[in-house]
Amino acid sequence: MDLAISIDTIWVLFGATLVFFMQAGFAMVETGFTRSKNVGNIIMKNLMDFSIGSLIFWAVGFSIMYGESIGGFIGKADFFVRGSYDFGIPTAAFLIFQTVFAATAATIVSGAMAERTKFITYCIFSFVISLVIYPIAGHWIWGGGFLSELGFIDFAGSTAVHSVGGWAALVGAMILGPRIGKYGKDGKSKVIPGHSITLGALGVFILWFGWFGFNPGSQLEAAGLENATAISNIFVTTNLSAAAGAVIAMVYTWIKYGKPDVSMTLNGALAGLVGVTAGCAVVSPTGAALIGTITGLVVVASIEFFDHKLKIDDPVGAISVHGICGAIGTLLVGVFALEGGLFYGGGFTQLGIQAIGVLTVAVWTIGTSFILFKVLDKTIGLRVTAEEELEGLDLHEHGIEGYADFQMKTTTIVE
Amino acid sequence: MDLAISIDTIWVLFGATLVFFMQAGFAMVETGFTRSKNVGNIIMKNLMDFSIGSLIFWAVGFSIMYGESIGGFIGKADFFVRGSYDFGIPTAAFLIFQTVFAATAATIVSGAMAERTKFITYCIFSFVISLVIYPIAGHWIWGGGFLSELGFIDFAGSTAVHSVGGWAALVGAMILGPRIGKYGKDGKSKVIPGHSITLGALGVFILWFGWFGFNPGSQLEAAGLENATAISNIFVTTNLSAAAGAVIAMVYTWIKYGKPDVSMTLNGALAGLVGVTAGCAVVSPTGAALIGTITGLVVVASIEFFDHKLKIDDPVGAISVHGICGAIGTLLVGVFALEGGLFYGGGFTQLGIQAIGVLTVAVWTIGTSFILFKVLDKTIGLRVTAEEELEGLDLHEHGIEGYADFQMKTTTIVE
Amino acid sequence: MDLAISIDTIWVLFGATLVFFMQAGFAMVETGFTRSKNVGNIIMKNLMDFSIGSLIFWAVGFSIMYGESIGGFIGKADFFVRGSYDFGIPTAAFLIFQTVFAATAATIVSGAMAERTKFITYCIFSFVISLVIYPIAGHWIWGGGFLSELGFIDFAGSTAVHSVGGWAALVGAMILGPRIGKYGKDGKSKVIPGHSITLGALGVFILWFGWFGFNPGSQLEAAGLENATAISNIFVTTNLSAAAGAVIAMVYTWIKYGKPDVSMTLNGALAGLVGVTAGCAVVSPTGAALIGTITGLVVVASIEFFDHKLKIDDPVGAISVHGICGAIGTLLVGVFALEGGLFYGGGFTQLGIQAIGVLTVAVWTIGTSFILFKVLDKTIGLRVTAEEELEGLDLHEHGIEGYADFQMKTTTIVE
Amino acid sequence: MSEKISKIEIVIKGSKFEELKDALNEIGITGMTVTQVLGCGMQKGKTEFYRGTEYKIDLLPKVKVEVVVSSVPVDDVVRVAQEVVGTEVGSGKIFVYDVSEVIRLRTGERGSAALS
Amino acid sequence: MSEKISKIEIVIKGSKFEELKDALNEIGITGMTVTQVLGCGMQKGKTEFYRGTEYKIDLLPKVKVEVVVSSVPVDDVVRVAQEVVGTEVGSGKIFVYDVSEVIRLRTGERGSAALS
Amino acid sequence: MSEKISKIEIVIKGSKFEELKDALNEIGITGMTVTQVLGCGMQKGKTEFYRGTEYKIDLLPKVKVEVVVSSVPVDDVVRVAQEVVGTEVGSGKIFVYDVSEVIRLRTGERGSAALS
Ligand SMILES: Nc1ncnc2c1ncn2[C@@H]1O[C@H](COP(=O)(O)OP(=O)(O)O)[C@@H](O)[C@H]1O
Ligand SMILES: Nc1ncnc2c1ncn2[C@@H]1O[C@H](COP(=O)(O)OP(=O)(O)O)[C@@H](O)[C@H]1O
Ligand SMILES: Nc1ncnc2c1ncn2[C@@H]1O[C@H](COP(=O)(O)OP(=O)(O)O)[C@@H](O)[C@H]1O
Repeated sequence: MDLAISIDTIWVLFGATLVFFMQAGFAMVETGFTRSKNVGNIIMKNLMDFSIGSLIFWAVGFSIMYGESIGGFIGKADFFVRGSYDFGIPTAAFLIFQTVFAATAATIVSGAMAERTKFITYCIFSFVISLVIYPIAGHWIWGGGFLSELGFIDFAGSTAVHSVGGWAALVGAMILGPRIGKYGKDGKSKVIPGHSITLGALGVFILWFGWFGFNPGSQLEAAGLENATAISNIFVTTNLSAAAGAVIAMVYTWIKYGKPDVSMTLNGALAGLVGVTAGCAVVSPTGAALIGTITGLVVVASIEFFDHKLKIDDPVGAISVHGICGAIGTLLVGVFALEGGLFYGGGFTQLGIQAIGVLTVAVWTIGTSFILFKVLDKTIGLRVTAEEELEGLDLHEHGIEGYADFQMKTTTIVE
Repeated sequence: MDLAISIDTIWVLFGATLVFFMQAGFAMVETGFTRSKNVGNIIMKNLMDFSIGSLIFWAVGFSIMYGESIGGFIGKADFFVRGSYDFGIPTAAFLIFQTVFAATAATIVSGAMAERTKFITYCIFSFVISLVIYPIAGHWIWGGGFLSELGFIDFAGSTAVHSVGGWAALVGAMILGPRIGKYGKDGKSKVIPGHSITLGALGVFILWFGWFGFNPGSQLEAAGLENATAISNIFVTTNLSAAAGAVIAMVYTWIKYGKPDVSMTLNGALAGLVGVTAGCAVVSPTGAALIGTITGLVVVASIEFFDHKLKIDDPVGAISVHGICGAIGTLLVGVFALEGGLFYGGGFTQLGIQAIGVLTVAVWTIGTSFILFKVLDKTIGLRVTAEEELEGLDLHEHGIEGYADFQMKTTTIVE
Repeated sequence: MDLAISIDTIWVLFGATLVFFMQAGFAMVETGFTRSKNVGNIIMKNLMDFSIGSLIFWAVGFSIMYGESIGGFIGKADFFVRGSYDFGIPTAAFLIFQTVFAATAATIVSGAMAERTKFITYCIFSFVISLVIYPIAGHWIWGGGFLSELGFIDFAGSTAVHSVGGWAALVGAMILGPRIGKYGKDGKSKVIPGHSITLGALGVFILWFGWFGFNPGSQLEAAGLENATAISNIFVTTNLSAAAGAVIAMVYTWIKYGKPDVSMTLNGALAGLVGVTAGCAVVSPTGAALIGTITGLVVVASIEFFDHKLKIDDPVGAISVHGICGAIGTLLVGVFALEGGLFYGGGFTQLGIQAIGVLTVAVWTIGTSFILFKVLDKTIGLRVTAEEELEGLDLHEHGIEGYADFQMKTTTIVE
Repeated sequence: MSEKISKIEIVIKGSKFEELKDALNEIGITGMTVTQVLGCGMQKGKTEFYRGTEYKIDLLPKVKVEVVVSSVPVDDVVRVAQEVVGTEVGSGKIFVYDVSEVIRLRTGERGSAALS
Repeated sequence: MSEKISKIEIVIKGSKFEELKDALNEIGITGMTVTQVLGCGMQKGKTEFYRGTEYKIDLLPKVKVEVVVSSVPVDDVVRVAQEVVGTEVGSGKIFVYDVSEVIRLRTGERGSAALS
Repeated sequence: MSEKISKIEIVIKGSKFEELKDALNEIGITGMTVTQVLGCGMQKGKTEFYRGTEYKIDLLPKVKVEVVVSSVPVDDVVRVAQEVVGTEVGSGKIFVYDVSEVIRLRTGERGSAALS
């Protein structure tokens, strides 16, 4: 009996299960850090990201990503995964693992576009990202495309998943414009506090939990001492980077604003997780802690930059956490990789390759989502009306109240 | 060293752990979709379903289900599982897996009976369902009883677990009568909105997550290529059915009511999960997606039917999600089973067997719960007083407020 | 290929993942059962317990616990775990498993000290407990120290983890003093209700779920029939004890106060879990159910005793659940252990050894935390000002509101 | 402003609110402002236990309905409210105040014109 | 107490509150008490579906701003409020009441002195 | 209705409420209606940071206690309230209004009889 394949399969399915649960984490983070009048809408977007994504990735996306490479650019279409593949584990196991990853990329976007995007438009966007945008970039990196040929290292997807989500989020949030009331007449950024710190925090814990499937699961094997050691190391690097990200974000906000900021600290943990995702299998624990430290600092600065300087309204910090820290983390592989990293005497070669990968994917994602969002904007419209936004998307898009029994405050934008 | 048994055991324990967590999912769904004045009571019912259920299923229920069959109807009692069994895995692993399943059946009921049932009476009911109602039906299907002899296919329990819970829920909700204010003087159904869409949605994500233990875990083995392939396939079928259920429920409510309904869409995902549970191991991904589509439609129609036509008040839709979709899903095995299914040239034989199974279990469960609830109603009483119901079960049954710091609205029934 | 090590590693990593998630459970329990004005602060404490703990335990704590024993008292320091160890599984797997355990001990404390402790001071405390207090006691019990030499049985850490957390919580809560308003002018205890029963209950379900990693994971092996049987048995004992704890706490409060108390019943489940942790691998299912019954009763009595008699204000019952029930559970190993237990003809020897272990660890933890808290109190101060406490730590320590959209009640202390 | 304008403040149990609203509608009152309040009065609170500690709930959730009226006689409002709320202790109270001016913001109408 | 003291009660949509507060500040009003309320009036509610059942939302969330003034003429308040709220149905109303006494608790000051 | 009936509106910090309630009980006031409000006045708000952006909290949570009294002199209420609340800025205010009628719904009693 072939037990090695069983061990590998169990491992990948364990990973897939945890990564699936990240959907709950995203849903809680995104609702917790936005206003109560839009929670139902955000839930629906997350649910549809995953549901539509699961169906379309199975129907088409998967083969575009992992089908036989056409010129290193795109996989050959094989609708409904009917062909035969050899991924070392049963194709179905590989498919489900890839499905939950694809859905993660899509879900990232909803956070940055929260509280003002038309639901139907969002569903279409979500459909397209799972259909082509994500799978094609994924093909380059993991599907045998030109970036993998080049030696680009993105072990579990700082770029393939998080940056893709983050760049699409950037384009979406930019084209949408800020929420009403987010910037004063003088252009000064105002605070629109999230409605539940507890749910937001629960979401972060769930995401961290899910990351123990995301990163170690990406090893795709667990049989044999080497794999056992690898997945164990990935647990340690993943965890240390997250911990360092949280601690440094706390310290930094404490110094800068006088008090340790709760939601930034939570973002710091996520930044560490996103950052270490590319290199979790090739860096040392110390390298991981440094990656977490760097991304934990970057995320705070980046959130401020987008908010105060670029005036791009990203309610949950998705652009910074996933886009920026995903890119930084991928670059840092070129610095901290035990083999080939700048700090370990590997010179600039790997770093250069990493930069190429980060760039190409950024250009691709920004370009395609720009076109997509612009077309959607001009045709069915991207944004709800001012009245709908003010009264809440739950009421207007879905006819419900998220918290029917609670007396809500109707004014939550603060000077 | 026998590693195959380790792999199988790990797999089953992994499944059991996830299925246990479904209790949290049920608790969140049931509290989220009901009113804030009853959350403590619902929590207690869920906790007791699992706690009393765990003890009594160990003490008695397990052996009634899996003990040596007495005429195909009931297992021989073996108190506290002291006998020796051979399930391929350690008996304790099998016991815990079966325990969490048994508790699931019980928990389903509390949703339909929420907000008006006397706590003591509910505890007694919960005790009896785990003691005999569930184990005996379970014996027929999985314990070597007459339905398994017949070739009835209910792989992970659309009927054995969900329909049993759903039918008992039906009887309970019917005998209890609707919540005060649910139907106007003219008999028209009114809306009693749930108090937290976020917690309700979190519950659904937790349940979906748990289902990756429920269905693939039911394979009970993971060692060897065949098992590895089987559990992988089950992941895919389970996920596709849920995704299809959510999407179709959304589309359907969108068309019918003009807006995509959040809680119905969440129910659609659950309907897909319940529906595919019976056949997840024997249908193709396409079959699974179709099962999800069908149950996703059925669940919406069924919820309306029970609410508007039969005027049976089921606050969370448990009867439709678990009872009706469990039955439909079981029947659809006769249609979509790759071997023996109607659509795959198998004729009507399997479908007939499936119908017999669905029916027998329905009759058994409805009959026994009817007697049980009626006896309880006539003796200690099934329902709290009107005053208790109006002021909330939390205050009257448990002396607490669920949300002591929040200013609640005291009027949430809407015309 | 060495598959046994893969199986063991997967098992330990599965355990570590679940135990990590207990952080979310603690966060929900501790916020749910305290007031809404302090939720951000509690979240931060939990996050920092884990983040600071992860870093410092890796940097120093781990080697103090598992380094070569110096006189049975302390391990030899090996900063950043650079040495080579043989734990049967990859060192990284062992490290992450131990890390999540260490963080659990720290997190327990925050509950008892909630709603009034200065954040900076708490961070320092958390740092020190993960640096030395926990690792040294851990060394005695699990790291080859004198208690393990003696034959002290604490399989998964009723004493090593829970009591250590509980005793430190006791000292902290005592030195801090009660929350303003907790005791009337006549010294009578007043009620300060928790702000969310649903989140509190969700937390308990998450902890129970996590315990299926905590206890069975502590086997550290799963390969081979013997290990497979052992981990299966531990699932059953763990679950039965929790179930019995919940049921008995419910019955007891029902009889004593006239109504079944929700939060006490939830505490009862936790008491059962803590209690069985020491002996889960060496007692029978019946023994486990009895341990749950005993600790379920003890926890209620103990909470009352600390609250009414000692007037030590422990908002979530951490001292009783973890300290007292951890100790009782450890002692009960001497009674219920199938080999060596008093009830199984083993005489008083094991019970005596258990008592020595419980006592030494209590003295050590109480002593060191007393010194630590006193020093912190005299230097930077342990407690926030009265104004900060009244207006809430979220506002004063972090500048935020936990629930910005909700209209809160400003008076929740009830006579 | 010739006619007298009054504010009628009705404090009742939340569970009676729907019925009261319907009854008010029937006598021609369509404008109202509703506030969630906590009240104590003759109605006794309850003694409960939370985690083993006794406590008294004496502030009970109530709904305060404010109706500003001119043409509708105050006594009509009192009558329909009485019909709705029942006769147990804690059923509620009505307080009546004089209003010196009413303005509808969007039109600037004043007095009873602002109410119709 | 020589000068007349009035309470001005402004019921508006929550989304207009920030602007109103700023406008009131500009005419010298810094003290106010704000309550979350539900209101119905001329503004029509909506008909929605929840789980397939039709329902009407007729109580809409509003904010009630209470300002007690003496020196500031009531008409100024009315004016700035009108400027802020716009002219759709449901924009809101102002109710004015006489206040017979004001006391600042920490000083014991009474009348308009208690307001400044 | 011969005797004058007044409504006394007390706006204070939530943390003082329990004490105020006890003090009012001691002077014979057992009926009251309590509302959660937000207030601003002399008391300065705070400037905080949320996710790196500065903001001012100027609406602070307060409790509004409404007591309708006839026999109890208003000044007694003012006195006990003053004793309870302390003397920092933001301690709170009392507003007094005339009440033109009180009705206890369950009995139909009017005037001060409805209050006792
Ligand atoms: N003197 C009062 N001042 C203000 N509100 C009062 C007063 N007395 C009663 N209320 C309000 O009216 C509600 C009902 O009063 P209560 O005396 O309990 O019932 P009843 O009037 O039916 O005897 C109280 O909960 C409180 O909100
Ligand atoms: N007669 C009334 N008594 C008390 N409050 C009222 C009355 N009429 C209106 N209101 C309050 O004023 C709000 C706005 O009133 P509405 O009639 O909808 O708008 P408008 O005055 O612009 O026509 C309502 O939601 C309600 O809170
Ligand atoms: N002019 C006013 N109109 C209405 N409410 C007021 C007014 N001034 C103060 N308040 C209320 O009284 C509370 C306390 O007032 P504040 O001026 O801060 O304190 P103090 O009266 O002690 O100086 C405020 O928060 C507000 O709710």
